[in-house]
This record gives sequence, C-alpha cells and structure tokens, in this order.
Amino acid sequence: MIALLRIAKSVVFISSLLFVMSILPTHSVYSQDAGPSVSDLGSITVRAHDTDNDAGGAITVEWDDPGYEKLAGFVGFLIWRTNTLAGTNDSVEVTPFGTRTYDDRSVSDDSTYSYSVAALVNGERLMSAPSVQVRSSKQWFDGRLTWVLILGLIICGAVIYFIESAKRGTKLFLRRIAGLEAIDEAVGRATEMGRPILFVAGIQDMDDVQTIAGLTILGSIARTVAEYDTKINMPVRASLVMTAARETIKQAYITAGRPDAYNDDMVHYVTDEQFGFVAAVDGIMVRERPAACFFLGAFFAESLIMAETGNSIGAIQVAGTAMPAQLPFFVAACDYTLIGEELFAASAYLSEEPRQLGSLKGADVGKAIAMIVILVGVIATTIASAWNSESMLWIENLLRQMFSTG
Amino acid sequence: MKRQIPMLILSAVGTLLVVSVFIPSARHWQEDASLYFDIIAVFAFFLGGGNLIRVHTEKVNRKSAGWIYSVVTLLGFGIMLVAGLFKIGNPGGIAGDISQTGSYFQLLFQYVMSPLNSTMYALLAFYVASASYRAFRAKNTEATILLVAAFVILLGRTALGVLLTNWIPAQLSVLQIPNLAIWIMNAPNLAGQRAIMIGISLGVISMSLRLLLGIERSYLGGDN
Amino acid sequence: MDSALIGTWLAALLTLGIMSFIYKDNLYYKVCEAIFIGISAGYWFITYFWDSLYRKAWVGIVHQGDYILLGGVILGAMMLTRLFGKIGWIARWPLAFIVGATAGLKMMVYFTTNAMAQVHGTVNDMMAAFSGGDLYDLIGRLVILIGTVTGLIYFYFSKEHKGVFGGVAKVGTWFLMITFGASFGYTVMSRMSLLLGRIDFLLTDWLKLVK
Amino acid sequence: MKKYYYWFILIALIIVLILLPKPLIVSPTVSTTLTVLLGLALVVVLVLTLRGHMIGRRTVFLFIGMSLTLPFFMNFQMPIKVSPEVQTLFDAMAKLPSGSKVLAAFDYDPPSAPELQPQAEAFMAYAFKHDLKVIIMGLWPQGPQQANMAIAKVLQQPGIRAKNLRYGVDYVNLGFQSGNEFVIQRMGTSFSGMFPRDIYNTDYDKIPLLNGVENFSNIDFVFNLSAGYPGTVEWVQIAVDRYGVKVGAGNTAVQAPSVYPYLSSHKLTGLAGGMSGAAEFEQATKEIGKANTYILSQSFSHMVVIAFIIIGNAALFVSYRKSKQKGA
Repeated sequence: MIALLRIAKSVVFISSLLFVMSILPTHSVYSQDAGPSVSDLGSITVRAHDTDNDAGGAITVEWDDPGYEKLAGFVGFLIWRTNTLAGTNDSVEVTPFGTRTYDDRSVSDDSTYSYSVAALVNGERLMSAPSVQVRSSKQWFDGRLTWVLILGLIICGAVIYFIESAKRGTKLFLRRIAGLEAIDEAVGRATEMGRPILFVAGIQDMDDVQTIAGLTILGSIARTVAEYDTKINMPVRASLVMTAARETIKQAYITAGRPDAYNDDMVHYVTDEQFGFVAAVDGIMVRERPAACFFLGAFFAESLIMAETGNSIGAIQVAGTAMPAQLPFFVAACDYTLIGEELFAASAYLSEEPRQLGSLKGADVGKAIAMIVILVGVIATTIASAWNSESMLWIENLLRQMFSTG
Repeated sequence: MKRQIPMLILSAVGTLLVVSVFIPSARHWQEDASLYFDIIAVFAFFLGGGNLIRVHTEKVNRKSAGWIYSVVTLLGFGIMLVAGLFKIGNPGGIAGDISQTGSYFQLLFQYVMSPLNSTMYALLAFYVASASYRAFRAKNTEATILLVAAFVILLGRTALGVLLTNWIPAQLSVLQIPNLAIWIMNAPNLAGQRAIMIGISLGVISMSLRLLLGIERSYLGGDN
Repeated sequence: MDSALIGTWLAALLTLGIMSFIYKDNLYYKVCEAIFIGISAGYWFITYFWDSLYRKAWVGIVHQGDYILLGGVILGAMMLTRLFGKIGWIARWPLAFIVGATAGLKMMVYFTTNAMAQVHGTVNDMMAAFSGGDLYDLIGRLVILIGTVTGLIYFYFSKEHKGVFGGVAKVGTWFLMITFGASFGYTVMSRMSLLLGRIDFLLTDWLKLVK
Repeated sequence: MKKYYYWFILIALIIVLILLPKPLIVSPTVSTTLTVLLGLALVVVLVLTLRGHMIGRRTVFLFIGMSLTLPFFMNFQMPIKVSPEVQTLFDAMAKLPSGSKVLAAFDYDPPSAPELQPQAEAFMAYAFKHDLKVIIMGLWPQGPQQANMAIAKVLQQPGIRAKNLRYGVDYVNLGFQSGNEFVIQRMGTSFSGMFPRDIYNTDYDKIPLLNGVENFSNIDFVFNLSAGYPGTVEWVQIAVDRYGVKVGAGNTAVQAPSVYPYLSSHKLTGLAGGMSGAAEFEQATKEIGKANTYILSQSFSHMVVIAFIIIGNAALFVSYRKSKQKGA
C-alpha cells in the first residue's frame, strides 16, 4: 500500500517536473547586459551531507555559484541525484533564484546517494562534478535543543524540589493576589441576593491550557457554591469542556458533602460558534441577571462584549486570561482581573494545599533566572557595542546561543 | 481504579509528548495526539449536541418560559443537520464538497449564519465606545497611565494626532503624537508584553507539572 | 423572486435583530439568538462530522490504512459511555488523555516560544529597534530593560510587595498599564470599521438608499 | 397594545426607508447642519455630565450609530490631501501606456473589505478607463471573488460599459493558488505553471490576453491589495527583489506600518494605507467611491469616541473639585 503510494507520488512528481521544465522560458526575466559568457565561469562545487537533527530520510545539498545566476539566459539550478546502490539517476528539483541549499526529503536511509547540480542556461545543462556518496540517517536527539533541555530541567527541577519540600512540611511564603479574595466575596454576594453565578471557562476547547486553568479554579468556586447552596450556571462552547466541567463540579459537591444537590444541567452546551456562544451568554446575563460573573480561560474579541453586558446588569465580575490582547478589556470592564500568570496560579492559591503552593515557588525560580539573564544580557550587549569589549561580546553570544530555540 | 488509571494515562501521555520534542523521529506523536483530539472531540459532540436537544426539548415539554425560542433553536439545528448530512442541493451530490456554492448548507451559512456572526462581532464597536466613556478615567495613578497611553495611541492613528502636533520642530519630532505612539508601541508596551508572556509561560509550566504529577486533579472527578 | 433577494432580506432582518440587543433584550433578538444557536451548532457538527469523523478517521483508517487512528476512535467511543450511567466513569480515560497531551505539549510550546524566545528577544531584538548609540536609542533600551524586569517582579509571588520591592513592583504595574492602554487604543479604532461594514450592508445592499 | 408599539414603529420605519427616494443624498448645506447638530449634541452631553447627570450607555450607542450612519447620506467631501506615497502609486499607474499589462494580486478576505474594496474598485475603474489590461490572481482564497465583485460594480459605470470590455481580452481572473510566497517565486519562471487554468477553467494558452505572458518580464506593473500574510511584504521580497518588477500596494491600516520600510527604501512603488489611503487613492484616480464615504464615517466615529473620553474625564475632574470643596 505504502509502496504503491510512493510510486504514485514519484510519478506525479517527475511528470510535474517534466512539465515545469518543458515550459521553462528560453530567455531570462532579467534583461541585462551580456555579462561573462558560460565558458569563462568555473564549475560548481557541490557538498552533500545528512540533514542535521531530523528523523532520517533527508539529505542536505549545498553548492556555490561561480556566477551563473548573473548570466542572461539563467533559469535555475537543477539538482541531479544518483542512487549509487541502485544505480539509478533522477532529477530532483529546479530551485529558484538565490537558492544555494536544498533538503532532499525523498531519499531512503537504506541507500547511498551522490548529487550533482546543473546550471540551466539557455536551455543548456552545465553539470557539476558529483558529490561524495552520502547516506541519510536519523538522530536520536535534536542537538539544537540542548539548552532548552538544560534550562527546562532546571526550572522543572525547581518546581519539583519545592513541591517535595512542601510535602515534607517546610513553610513556604507566598504573597496574596488581590483578585482571589474577590472570588469568595462574589459568591457570597450572589448567595445573599439569591441570584445565580455565571461561569465561563473561555471559548477554547480542552486543548488549551487556559481552559484547564479555568476549570481548576471552577473546582474551588464550586466548592464554595455547594457550601452556600448558590445556583451556578455554566454555558460552554465545546462539548469536551462540558464533560470535564461536570466532573469538576460534581467532585466539588461531593467534597462539600452535598452530592445530592448536584445536577448535570448546571453545565450546558450552547454552540461551537464563537459569536453564537456570545449571543447566548449575553441573553443569559440579561435574563437571569447573575449576581456574579466569572470569565476565566482563553478569550478573544468577545471578551468586551460579555464583560460590558455583565457590567450593564451590575454583576460583580472576576476575569482572568492569558490572552495579552484581551486583558485591557477585562481590566476596563471587570471588578478584578487575574493577569496572565495569575490565572494559572489561582487554583494553587485557592486549594491552599502545600504541594500546589510549592509549584508556584518553583515558577518564581524561573522568573528570577529570566530577570538575571535579561539584566546580564542587556548590560553585556550595551557594553559590547559601546566599547567593543571582547569578554562582553562572548557573554552576549553565549546568551544568544542559549536562548535561541532553533 | 476509577481514578488511578486516568492518572496513569495522563502522566504517561504528557511525559511522552514532552520527550517527543527532543527526539526528531518521535515528533509525529504530536500530530497523532492532535488527530486523536479531533476525533475524540467529534464523539464528545454527540454528548454536547445531545445535551442541546435534551435541554430544549425539556423546555418545550414543560412549556417553561421562552419555550417557543427552544422550538426555533431545535428547528435550526435540525435543518442544518439534514442539509449538511445529506448535502441537499449540493451540485456535487453526496460526494461534493460540503461548502460548495448552491448547496443549502452553504446558502444557510451565507445568508443566515454569516450575517448573524458579523453583526454580533460588530456590536463590539458600541461596547468599545461605552467602555471608553466609563473606564478611561484618570481615577488613580494606574488608570491615568492607562488613559494617557491609550489616548496617545488612539490619536496617533487618526488625522487629529498629526494636526495637533505638527508645529513641533523637526529636532523634537519624537514628541509628535504619531511618533510618540510608535515609541510607546516599541518600548514600554513591548516591555510589558514581554513580562506578561514570560510570566504566563512559567505559570503554564508549573500548572502542567501539577497536572502531570497528579497534584491537581479536580477535573477528573472523584472515586464514584 | 430570486434566492439572492430573499437571502439579502433574511440577512438584513437578522442583522437588525442582533443590533436591537444594544437597546434592550427583546423578542426580536431572542428569535435571532435562537436561530443563531440552532443553525451554528448544526453547522459545526456537520463540519466536524465530515472533516474529522469522515475525512480524518474513516478515510484515514479504511482507505489509507492508517490504523494508528483507531486509538482515537476507541478513546472517542469511551467518551460515549457517559450516556450509560453505570460505566460513565470510563469517559475519564479520553479526558485524561487530552489533559495529559495538552499539559505535555503546551508546557514545551510555552517554554520555548514564550519564555525562551522572549528572553532572547529582550537581549537580541531590542538592538534592532534601538540600534543606534544616541540618547533616543539608549533611553529606549533602558525602558525595555526596566519594564521587563519590573514587570516580572510584579508577577513574583515569593515576596510581599512592601518597601523597595513593593516600589519596584509598582513600577511594574505602570508598565503593564501602558501595555493595556496601548492595546486598547490600538483596537478601539479598528473596531469601528466592523460596524461600518454592517451599516453599509443595510443601507447599500438591502435598502439601496445609497450607492 | 403597548407591547407591540415598538414593532409598529420598526415596521413603519422600514417601509418609509424603502419608499424614500433613491439614492438619498442630502445637500452640502444640510450635511453641514447635521454635522454641527451632532457636535452640539456632544456639547449638550458635556454640559449634562458636568452638572452631574451621567448619560447612559444607550446615548453613547446612539452617538456611535449616528456618527457612522449619517455620513452615508452626506454629499460632503472631506478635504483630502493626497499623501506622497499615494501620489507615487498613482504616478506609477499614470505613466503606464494604454495596453500595458497589470497584474492585480488580491490578497484579502471580506473582513478587510471596508478598507480594501474601495481601492479595488477605484483601481479597476481607472485601469479600464485607461485601457490597461488587468490580470487578476489571489494568494488568499477569497481574494479573486472580491476582485469579481469589484469588476461587476465598476462595469456598471456608463463610461466603462460603453467600452464593451471583454473577459479574456481586457481582463482575466486566474483565481486562487495555494502556496503563499512560493507561488510568487514560481511565477518568476512561469505564470502558466502556477495557473494552468483561469477561474472559469479555461486553459491558460487559450486566453488571448495571456498570449505572450510568460513571467514577470511581460508584466508592466503589479498592484497588490494586502491584509496580512501572504501579501505586500512577500511581493516586495520576491517579485521586486528577485525579478525586478514594479509593485505598488494598498494595505489595511493594521498592516501598513510593516511595509513602510520598503517605501522609504524605494522598493515599493507607492502605498495606500487604511481607509485614509483608500480615500486619497480615490481622489488621485478621480474615481470617488466608497472610501470617501467611509472615511467620513470612520473619522466621525473616532471623534465621537475621543469626545466621550474627554467628557468622561471632565466629569471626573468636576466631581473631584466638588468633593474637595465639600471637604474644605
């Protein structure tokens, strides 16, 4: 089956190549003065090697151009491949202007290949000498990600270290977050007024971490709701979120000792359409007049539509999102806003469980590293550019290399 | 059992995907995972769509307030399902592309869903105005800074900004509102964005670890 | 009557219905909202059905022999156990799969593209925006440096915002406020042309009052 | 009875609107009066707010709606000065002799239409009136449809209808091709390789206009309407840098700043940015259309938003002073 597909693919490929070649123009797109003629130019040098940091099946071909591209009749470089085990030849690709490297992804790790590059000038092929024989192979580790691994291990290590030390009973200090006290206050007010609570966990599905963060906070809110016996209404935009939210609320009611008060209808699916969902949530707000609205998760343009409608009915509103573009709208229209990272930290705070709090401490280590690196880096680059300091340049380059992600 | 197996699945899948980032030949796991997600999401929709039908049918049965709107919703849902599943009016028949011009599905999209969608989006213009009126007030230091930054950017994007500060001489052109707006975008705004984004990523890391280590598991439900 | 004319009338009436909401909630809006929910829920179900279930899963497994997708179908089917009360807990397995995959994938994505790239960017790109050696560029660099570091200090949870540290965190909040103000100011204006488009549709295409 | 009151008003309003003479354009005097009235109303709001009567959301909404709607009926030209970048664009087009082949790349979709469609229409009208041959293509799937809409509209103009333009001879739509900037790159060697057939499935070779059009060397000017990626940046980087064609562009306001660097380095031959750029382009080409209406609406609404921010802060200032006086 797969072999058949491969054959079909190569047939399509070769025929389209032939097609492209058949229609290649005979004159250049540039009309330039007659430069050096073909015979004046030296030959093209070709190097081929296994493509770095990949899963195999690719060879990188590099060549240099002694000046063919400047010729009047130049069309492109043709990459020519010889399968030295099977003894077959084929043309792989005609590269466009300015290209000096090509990754041939149609090779097999089981064979060896040799490459030539031909300049196509005035319908002629000026072929280079073949490269050395190469074989593609796969790498077990992407070398470009060494620093990602090291830094990742340091930060994850710090998180786990603080979780473990919290488990052993070490007292950890964490400052308070303003928006969090507001959550209890909002639930309390809804109870007093005998009005429901509206909870929106963003408009993304479960494949967004912000949705999961919203649900973890829902866990804490639902516990308070269960204790106070307040009504909660949670419209959702994605069916998976509905299932997960039901599990969360149910668990909260059980923990609060009131499993009988739980009801699946607290969470209901509306529609997957972004603004259809907004239309429905707006409708719920003006009709049911919730005393408190929570918007915790990933939001897009609808953030302001919902927050303004909530504001118009006089509800206490607590929002939280990690979408930088939507934060200003929530800040403007809501009573409290969890900004960026606070959304992810909130559930740990609310749980008051030492292990969860420990994980936040670990994240602080990451922030400390980021601040130090930025300080050192900026000072180094400034000094390096102002006084041409070698050592500072070395630091600057090291940091660039460390934090470049390929 | 009801809790341990899901925990195990969660940690195993998460760890494997973290590892896959570093191994070139394992990267396709990430695509497989997202394909799995797509497929699971469709099955979940049977629950979501079922819930939609149940909620609205119950409203109609109980003749509770606004039941007539539930009838409309159910009708709309049904019409779209029939038009889309059987590809009614589709010039390409059942094998045709779902959004082919002329199919009922496409017509409903074009004349019903699309105007509803863009109008709901357009309401934003009204809300942006009312939020500006109410929230853009120099109540305290923070609010004043927000107001000033917003006002400079806002003026910088209109002709008024050019008119207001044209008189500033070229040596001090930095202080002309359009240039000031560009500077705000490039310097303090960028700095704030960076701090927010670095913070977010560290928040995600610590939350993901809580999930993978099984410390945070409220969304998985209890033992029953 | 041709379908385009009916379509335009339908679209216009629905547009007015949604717009009526800004005055107050009313019968007209409620009808439009109900239509919107029903039609769009159906739309997405059909789209998912043909795109994910048919094209990705069915065609992938049956026609292309991509049996690895069977795992997805099995997990998806487990989701449906929710419909049968007693074994409903099995639905937690696919949920665990998804949460695990999201946590694992997003952790790495955020780490590389947000954290590392932003640190890299602060050290690297700011040279691009303020590359010169004059006062203007120097101030620009200084502002980015101070803004990023104080902003991070605001998010630092391990220390109470008091004294010098509190003062620095306060500066951080000012930078956050500038960021919020800038993106607010930036979007306010572009939102107007959305409504402009709808008004143009009503006046030109529907009522033909203007050309 | 009262319940249905609103409904009667609404239906009556729609009937009146349908029965009104069309097109409904008021004279410049009335337009000015309306504008002044709008301004006066804002002053009234300011006075009310200063006296402590906060106005409600609905009033704000009403102002926004009015400021966007009224200009549609106004026969009123904003004094628009054509900026140098738009003038460059126009000059490049004006220099083209009749019969020149112009490639029009439509790289946007309906959400960006308010800003870019007027430019598309002005461009088409100008090209048709000056006998430029237009070859349309799109790197965005919905771009070629937008082009067709612009053409349909422009062809209704009496002056252009009289020319009896023929599809395939005077203009052609090659449709959408996926592949982003690689499409431009491949077009450097062969147009027909990237677009074997036009939007109506006619073979490339069978279209008279495309006879002899092999690659960019047969194109005199490229006009690109862009709302993001792929768009003007890619056209400049490939078509201008590698193949040496002249490219002029119309961009959305959000997109425009990212191509300004190319303008100052003279790689991009002219730019119409955002709604104001569109209005200037209409002025330059003397094809007054939607953008001159839109720019008025947009400016009105921007002014109203700015006015409300000022009013809000004035109110705050007054209440501070009052509370201070009370304290003293």
